[in-house]
Amino acid sequence: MNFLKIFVRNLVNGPSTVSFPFGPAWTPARMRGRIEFKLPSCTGCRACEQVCAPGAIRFDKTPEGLRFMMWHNTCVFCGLCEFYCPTDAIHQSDDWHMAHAVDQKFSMAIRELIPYTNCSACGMKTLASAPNPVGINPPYTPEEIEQHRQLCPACRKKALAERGNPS
Amino acid sequence: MSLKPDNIEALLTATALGGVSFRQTTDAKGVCSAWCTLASSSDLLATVALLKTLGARLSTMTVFQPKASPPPPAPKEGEAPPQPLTFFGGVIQDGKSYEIAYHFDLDGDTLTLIVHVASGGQVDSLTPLYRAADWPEREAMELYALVVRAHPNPQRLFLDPSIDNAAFERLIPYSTLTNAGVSKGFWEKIMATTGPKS
Amino acid sequence: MSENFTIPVGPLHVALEEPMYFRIEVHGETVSKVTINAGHVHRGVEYLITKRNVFQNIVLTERICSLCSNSHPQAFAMAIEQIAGLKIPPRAEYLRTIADEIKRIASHLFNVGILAHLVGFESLFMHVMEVRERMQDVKECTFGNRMDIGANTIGGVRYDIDDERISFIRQQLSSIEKEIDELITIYSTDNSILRRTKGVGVLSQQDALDCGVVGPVARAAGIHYDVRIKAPYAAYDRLDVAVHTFQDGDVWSRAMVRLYEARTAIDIIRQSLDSLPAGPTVATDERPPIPAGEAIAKCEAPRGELIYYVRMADSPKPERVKWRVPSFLNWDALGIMLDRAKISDIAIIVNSIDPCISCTER
Amino acid sequence: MLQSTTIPLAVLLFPGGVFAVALGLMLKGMDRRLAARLQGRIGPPLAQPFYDLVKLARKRTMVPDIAAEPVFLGAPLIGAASMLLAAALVPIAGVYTPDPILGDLLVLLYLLAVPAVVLMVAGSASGSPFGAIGFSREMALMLAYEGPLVLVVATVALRVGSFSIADIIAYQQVHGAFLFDPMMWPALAAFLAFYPANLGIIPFDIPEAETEVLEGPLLEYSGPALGLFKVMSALKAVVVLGLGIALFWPSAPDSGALGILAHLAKLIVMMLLGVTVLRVSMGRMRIDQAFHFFLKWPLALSVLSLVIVACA
Amino acid sequence: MTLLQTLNEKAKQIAVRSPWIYRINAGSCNGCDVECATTALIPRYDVERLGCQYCGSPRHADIVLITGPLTARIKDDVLRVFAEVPDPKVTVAVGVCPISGGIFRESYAVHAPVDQYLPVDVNVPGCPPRPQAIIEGIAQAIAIWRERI
Repeated sequence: MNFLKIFVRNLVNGPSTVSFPFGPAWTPARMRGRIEFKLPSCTGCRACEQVCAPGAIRFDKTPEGLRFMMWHNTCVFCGLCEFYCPTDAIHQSDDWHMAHAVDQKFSMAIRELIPYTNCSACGMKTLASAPNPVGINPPYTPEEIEQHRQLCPACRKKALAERGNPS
Repeated sequence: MSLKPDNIEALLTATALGGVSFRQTTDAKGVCSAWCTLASSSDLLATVALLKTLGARLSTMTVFQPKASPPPPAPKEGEAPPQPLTFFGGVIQDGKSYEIAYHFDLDGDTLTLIVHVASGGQVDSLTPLYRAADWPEREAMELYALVVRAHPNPQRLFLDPSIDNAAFERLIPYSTLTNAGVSKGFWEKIMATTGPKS
Repeated sequence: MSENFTIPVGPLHVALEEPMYFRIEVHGETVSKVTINAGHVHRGVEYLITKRNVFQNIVLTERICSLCSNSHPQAFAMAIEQIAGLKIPPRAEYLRTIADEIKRIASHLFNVGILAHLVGFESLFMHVMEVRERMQDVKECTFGNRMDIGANTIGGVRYDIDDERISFIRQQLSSIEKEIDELITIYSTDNSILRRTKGVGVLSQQDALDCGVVGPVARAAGIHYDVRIKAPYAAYDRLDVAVHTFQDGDVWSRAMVRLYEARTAIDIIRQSLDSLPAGPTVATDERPPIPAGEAIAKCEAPRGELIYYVRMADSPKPERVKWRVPSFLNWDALGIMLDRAKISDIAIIVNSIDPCISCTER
Repeated sequence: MLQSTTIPLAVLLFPGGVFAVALGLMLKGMDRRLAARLQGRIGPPLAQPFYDLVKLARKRTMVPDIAAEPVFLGAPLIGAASMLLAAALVPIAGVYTPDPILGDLLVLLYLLAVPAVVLMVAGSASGSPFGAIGFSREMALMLAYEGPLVLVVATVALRVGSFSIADIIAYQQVHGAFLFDPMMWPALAAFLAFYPANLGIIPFDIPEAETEVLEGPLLEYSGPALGLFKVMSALKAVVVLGLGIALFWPSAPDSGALGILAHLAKLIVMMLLGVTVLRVSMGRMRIDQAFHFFLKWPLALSVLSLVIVACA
Repeated sequence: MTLLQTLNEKAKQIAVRSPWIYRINAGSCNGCDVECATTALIPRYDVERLGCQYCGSPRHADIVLITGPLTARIKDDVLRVFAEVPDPKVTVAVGVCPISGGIFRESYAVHAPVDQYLPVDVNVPGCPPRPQAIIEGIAQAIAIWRERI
């Protein structure tokens, strides 16, 4: 009758039921929840698209620029996109409140556009994406990122060479 | 460290009369993996019987169709046309032949016994020797057009009746996904929906 | 009382966590014939895996089954690392061990809890699940998900633990340690459990060897085989791992093996935390190139030996990946265990092999 | 004493009818609540069985294609009606004595067998193999527990010298409750083993075991028909526990309101200690184990008690 | 008439406090199923205090939880069992597999999404969703159910 001990313990300690859904729910800081996308940091390298197993991330070239789309309803919350993103442009938040009525099914998505711009140095049409900081030391300052955003890949390379890159 | 017993290569060579190609590797933690390719698939039963006396446990079997070898350069005039590349044992690498690998466990170490069978060929069933071969062989038969000779219960294992036999032979060589249309439909609907950005 | 019936068990049966289908012919209350129909959870993962690159496949293999969701990507990553010649850093080896054992505790407790549920002992079931819930908290706090923990990546692990988290894990471990000790006493003395599990669903050692069963099912039948000892991986070669065997091969022995293993897992996690080396957690930050080659990797999933065979051609997508899950062999052995069982014991016997149908049918 | 004109009142309003249904649902609610507390949960509100009933009344009753429809739908009606009648046969000491026209202890015993029979009929009428297994289990279990029950009642009747419930109560009012009489303890013990089986609670809920035969006979029922079974089972708790009180523990104050309160208090104590704690602290037996258990203990105890009383 | 309406309204309010749950596994990896079981049966979440009860039979159910990507082999069984759930009922798709097929969508053996065969009312994305998210989904389902009962 070991079990009676447990009953007594349960009666003495009271129910262990949490107050949710009538009260707030505890969420751990590392909870892998809804994906968030930070357009200004995206370099358009498409690493996230390549590692996304369920095909929840999609890049399309459109006349206006590079379109980023992400559908929450097929995302498996694995976090590989965040793991392999070189600029932390894609990030997994701790938001898990995602239950929705079925008519919202297709609006559960992220749609962003990295627009085309004309290179501020040579005037060529180019994507206004963030520069890829991998292996660059010291890292780009926010001002430099804004500057590079307006450059085409060739002019970026030139600017980087002028900046000096010890690594 | 090496596979136990130490003379396993000699034993295998003595049993498989058609010839064997044997190699083994040991990882940093001392776990051994051995690969033994049989030249002739008719040596299979005798070899497996030998392994059984050594206390091997059949872990599973893998069937697949290795890719075809790249086409050889066109022969120069006067030369004989080049022989097509073959696997050890003479089966041609045409992308349709089967490579069948039987993975045995020898007290923690792994011995993989490989046979090659030409497209449309047959292979002996190991089920009479190892009960554990039953399901893998049935699975092999439904996923490939391979015939396992003398299998005691050659029925479907997992596939739904609505799916045709030899599913992998039909599906794997192509790069597209069978249900890719569903994904396409989804993205069209997502693009058509202008919901709140979230 | 002595009529003959044919009863369908499943595919959607409340006692079964997953869809499987048995056709059982019974004589009165006794089973006379069992026909196992498989394939309800066949999702064609072996096909999908050849259509995706190795990085996507880390996630795909994790979704083969959520109860062994750490073992699949771990074995897959080990095979890929062998092909690519990547050596994972020592810290990653220990972190892999920790993730593995945390999953093992949760999985074993779940199975043992379901056993109590099946014998109608709801209070015990709830108690076991409450204990398990503390392990779920560890998973959610450490990895960010309660089932698919996503600990592994090619070349190492994706998570790291700092001192604060280590002390949290230690604290949870000591709290469930007491509870598991108590559970071991309950399961070995409580009449409700004993009368339904002792001598039920027996698989003799000879049958176990013939069927090639693995994991707790084999160990409950007296077969001393554990991949962590026989073919060490991760950090198991540097840790003290106790293997528990029983001789009876019945449902009760299997439950006890699982409880003792959960207890041992606590020790293993503690040892790993004690000797956790500093250093990086992945061999390379970039996505490493994977050359052509083939490899076999084995690890001890909660249900037993899991073996992966990976063959890469010159492409980021594998040419062929084949894996054999522990339930695959154990499931076949059910035919022997269910022979002349009582109807009431069917669910209990099926549960005793901890059947992972989604693993088996892929 | 009550007049025969009050018989419809007794069946439909008090102590049967509305009163008994409400009482049964309340007891079930308390049972669920205490079980939850013992398991460390908050548990449902006390009125939950009542909510469930209202919900079931608003759902559709589906009749399986292969079921025999009149039998399938008739079974729950008969079951609930029989228990309604039985509830009017259970005395409340000092407050209510059933009219002999309605029946005596033997009629009550017959009525108590009706729910089990109804479940068997329902199980076989539903055409599901699980219903059929539930049928055979229900039958085996009934065979096992009816014998001890009859012997226990016979023991009490022999001691009192009458099968009339009124006499049994009157005897105990004078000589003291059998609960405190060591000579009657074997009979009491046999009764304590009987009622969990009759109420179908763990460890004897074998015919309806959810994880084995998916609730057996009730598997195919839905909506109002299922609701009737719930009513039947709630009433049965009132009847069986009430019978136990009448047989062993009828002592009560002689005035109306206090008598009812005492009866309620006893029912609640029996429900919580005898049903709730029992069902949450153990697992289910197998049918063969239960069968052997009944042949071994309750039967032996009830025979023993009969012998003791006969010799005394 | 007004009295009847009031009574009806009252009965509706009472009925909605007794949503019974039935889980259909349509070929899931069992992650969502384990989480459903956790949600439904363990003291920490205790959905019984919401009046929920886990049923063994589809005929007793009001809210159906579907998990898994609907494999070819299970499709007919799922549809049959779903039809056995008496009206009015509400369906909740738990996890991304029934909603979109998730990671298995493009396989030859999978018929996802589930909503092309059954009317789904609430989606709970997650892989698997945590128990709190499932409770949230059940709460939304109860709100829909209130309109139907």
